Amino acid sequence: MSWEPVITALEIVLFPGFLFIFCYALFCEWVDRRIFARLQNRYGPLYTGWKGILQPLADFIKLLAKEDITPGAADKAGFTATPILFLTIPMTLMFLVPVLGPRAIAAFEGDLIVVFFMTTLINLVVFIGAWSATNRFTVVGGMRSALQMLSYEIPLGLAALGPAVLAKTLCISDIAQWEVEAWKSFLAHPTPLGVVTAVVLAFGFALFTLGELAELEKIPFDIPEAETEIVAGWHTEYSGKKLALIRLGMDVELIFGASLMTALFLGGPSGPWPIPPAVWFIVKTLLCVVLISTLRALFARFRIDQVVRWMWKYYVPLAVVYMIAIQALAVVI
Amino acid sequence: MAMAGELLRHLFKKPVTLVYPFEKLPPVKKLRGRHEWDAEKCIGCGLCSDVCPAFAIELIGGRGKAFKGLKVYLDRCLFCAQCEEVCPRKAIRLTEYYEMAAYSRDDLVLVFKKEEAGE
Amino acid sequence: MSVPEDHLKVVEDLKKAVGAENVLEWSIPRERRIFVRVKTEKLRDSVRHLRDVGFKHVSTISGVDTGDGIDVVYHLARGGVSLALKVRTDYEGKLPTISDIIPGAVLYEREVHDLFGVVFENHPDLSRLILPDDWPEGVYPLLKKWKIEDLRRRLMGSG
Amino acid sequence: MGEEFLVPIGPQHPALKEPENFMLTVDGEYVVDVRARIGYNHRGIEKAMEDRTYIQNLYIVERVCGICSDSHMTCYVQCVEEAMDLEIPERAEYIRVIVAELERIHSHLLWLGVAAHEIGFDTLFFYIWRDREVVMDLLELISGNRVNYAMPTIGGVRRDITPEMEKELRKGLKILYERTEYYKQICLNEKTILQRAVGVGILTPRQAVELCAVGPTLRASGIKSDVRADDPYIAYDRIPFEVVTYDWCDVAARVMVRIDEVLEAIKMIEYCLDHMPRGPIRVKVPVMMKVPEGEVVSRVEAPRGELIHYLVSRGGIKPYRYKIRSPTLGNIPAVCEMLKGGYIADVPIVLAAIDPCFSCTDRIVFYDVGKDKRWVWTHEQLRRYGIEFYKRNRGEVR
Repeated sequence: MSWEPVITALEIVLFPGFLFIFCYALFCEWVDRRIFARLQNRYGPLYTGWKGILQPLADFIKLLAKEDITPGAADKAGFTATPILFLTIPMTLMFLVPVLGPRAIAAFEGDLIVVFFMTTLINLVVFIGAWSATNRFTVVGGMRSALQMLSYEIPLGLAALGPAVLAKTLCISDIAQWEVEAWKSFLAHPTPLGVVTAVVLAFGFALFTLGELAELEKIPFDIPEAETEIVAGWHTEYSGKKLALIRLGMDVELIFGASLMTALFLGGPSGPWPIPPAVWFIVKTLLCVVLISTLRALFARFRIDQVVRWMWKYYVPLAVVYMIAIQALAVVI
Repeated sequence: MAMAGELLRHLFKKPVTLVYPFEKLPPVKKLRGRHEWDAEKCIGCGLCSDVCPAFAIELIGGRGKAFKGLKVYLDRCLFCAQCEEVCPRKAIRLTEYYEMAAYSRDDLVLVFKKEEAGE
Repeated sequence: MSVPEDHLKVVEDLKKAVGAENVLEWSIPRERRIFVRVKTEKLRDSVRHLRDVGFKHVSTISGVDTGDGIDVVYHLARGGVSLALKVRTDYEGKLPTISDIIPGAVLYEREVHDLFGVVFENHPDLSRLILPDDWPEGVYPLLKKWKIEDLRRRLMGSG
Repeated sequence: MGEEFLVPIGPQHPALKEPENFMLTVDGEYVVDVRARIGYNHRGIEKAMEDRTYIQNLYIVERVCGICSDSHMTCYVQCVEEAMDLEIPERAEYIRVIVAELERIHSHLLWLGVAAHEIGFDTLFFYIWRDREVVMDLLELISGNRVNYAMPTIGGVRRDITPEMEKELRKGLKILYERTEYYKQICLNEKTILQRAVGVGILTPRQAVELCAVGPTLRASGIKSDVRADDPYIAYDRIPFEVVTYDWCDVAARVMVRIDEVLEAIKMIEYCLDHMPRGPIRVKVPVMMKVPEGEVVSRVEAPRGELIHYLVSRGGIKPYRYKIRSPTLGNIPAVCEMLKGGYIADVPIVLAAIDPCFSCTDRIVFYDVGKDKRWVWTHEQLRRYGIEFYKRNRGEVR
């Protein structure tokens, strides 16, 4: 009998599968809240567990126990499906990024395209959920979410395609792998071309981070759920278990965003030998989470029209310039 | 980005927030907190009850001879200290004790009783 | 205390504008304070005249239940000078609106309507401003005839 | 879309710290029309005041508003003192100015933090509120309370400023001055703030005058109007200060007016400390005092603008009629005008820019006067009432 299927099953369920994603998402929420609080000269979660580390879990459990209200005028199917899809989509995507070793559990050629497709789907789900709740605030929030997606989706895709073009593959695991190889050869024989490539990729990383901020609806792009304007935006009407799923979904999206940044630009879970790849993965993604929470402490919120205008005026052209540079590099290499 | 420097400087500083039930600031002098009453000094004139804007002070028994003590409803009290100000004998006084949270309004009634002589 | 010249002039000008017989009483208790009572019919004329001489700012409109009617007091201001223009109306009486002369008076008129029941004619929107929507009709809480106990009984029922 | 789409802002809404309702008619992201509805916080203070003595009213009037409590109290004692023809000691006047200006600093900093929060800049919000604690501590030190200071009383002030307090005050003011200067720089340099504030919520000077706007809202439209300068009360005629005006007419101007006013207030307090006369701080008045017949109008420049109180006395120990008009009510017509034609996203910051304080604005309904009865609704009763209410109104309430 082969142990292969058993190990795969364990990987899917325990590590780096569902259990790990669940725990790590909550952990990252805690890190995010702590860092955000410290930047603002306050404590953040403090009492639940060691320095409040269990606070996100406690919030999750508390929400599960709360009354779950579906508005009378809401479209039941859409309203119920949204939180489930909102959590499961990023969770599925987590299987496409390498965590435990050089290859992800479900890696295949072209999974980068699937990732784009699915992240767009998340926005669609948000829009449907917002629309089916029929609340004025959710409708406005849903529309804002869709509008915002139109402005950041293309440059975000371009930024992610950069390393893919250089690595000549559309598999996330392979891109990460290529990056590691490239770094190794660069360190062995430094060339001017290598420096240029690194600079261009660093620029791509900046573009991608900006896009991720918008994707994750973090300040300054938290427009679809701008608290002071439209209450909680598209998830205003959600409560109880559904809200718990949505919040968990957001956390999973956060770590998915961070691990995508890691895989595409930071070489995935690889690192110098004595430390296992899983640890490297955690270190790198945590760095990305810290980066995101620092950035969101630095800005005021944009207005939706400003975002659309600003994105098309600066962000898209920058992404195009970046893509041209990448193409040139690809030809030279 | 204008605040970047300020933020990073504070990242490794101790937060200013106090972890309240465990850390406390000392109350300032002459804070207006819970009442205190001196049975010896009180003459039962009832002025404190008259000036109270929230009707939070009740006389037990009545004025003068019939006076048995005071009832102070902390849930209604505004902590303006007008009672302390008008008291001719300085018998009622606001202390610096400020932690008065309670689960029920009934726990927020202070009863000051004059002890009968000889008891 | 001597009365400043320009304060006297304000009153004199008002007398000229609306007719001396229509200015029922006036007083200048101290610097920067003027109290004038005019006839109800001359309210709009007086306000228009005062606005033209610089009293463009309505500080507020107060009602006072005098026991035999309602005094409506328009507090107008020109810089530091505060002028109280008083008119008399009956209970549930009517007054012309001044919100077309000074648009800032809209909410104050609604407030007086809510609390005293004075109807301002031609006011754009006299709906409830301060009292709740289910407040009983005809109960104007700031009238002296409504004691607090009565109001409570009326609103909370017997319990 | 063309259809009317109503978005309620309030009575419960995260942008409003107090319950009020603004019904917006929107077209896409644009606001077409606004209707305001206030009164959710009506407590019956004017009615209650007719039932209480002048000394009791002192503390009732202070509770009109938590933030500008001292302004209301100053206005009230002025009213009563003028009616009684009472002269107060000069030192008391200076102390009243100091407390009033400290309150202005605290109110403006609080507002600045809230404004930062409204545009989603929580970091700035936390930093400003942290530094606002300095002024709160100073007020607590002087008066013995953080919020309702109860400093002015009929005939003077209740507590003196001792030399130790003066030392603390100077120290605190120095910190505040530096920090406020820093925030001024932030507000002038941070792009994301400017984008949300410049050109937003325009109120032309003409509109501002017509709609009777007051305070910083009016001054941000370039109109020099300040009760402290125009109609000087307490010691303001002896203290040099500048009336801050900006003529940008937008939210950014309202921010700058308030920041500059904080700086101005700090200078004024320092001037007061330098020039404070010695002497008594109050004259004694009887507890059950009688006020002669008459009527008095008293005006004060509260942090939010002109505050006007009107007292009608018919002799006796209780006022016959007492009218309070707080600055926010004066600014509501103006804010409705500002909102029209703007974006939904700008509603919170524009609303916040007048520094609304609705509990000042609403004042009247059922205050418990009965000495014997205490109205307590248990949680159970409240729940039952809620259920019954919804049963009765099913169909109407969604």
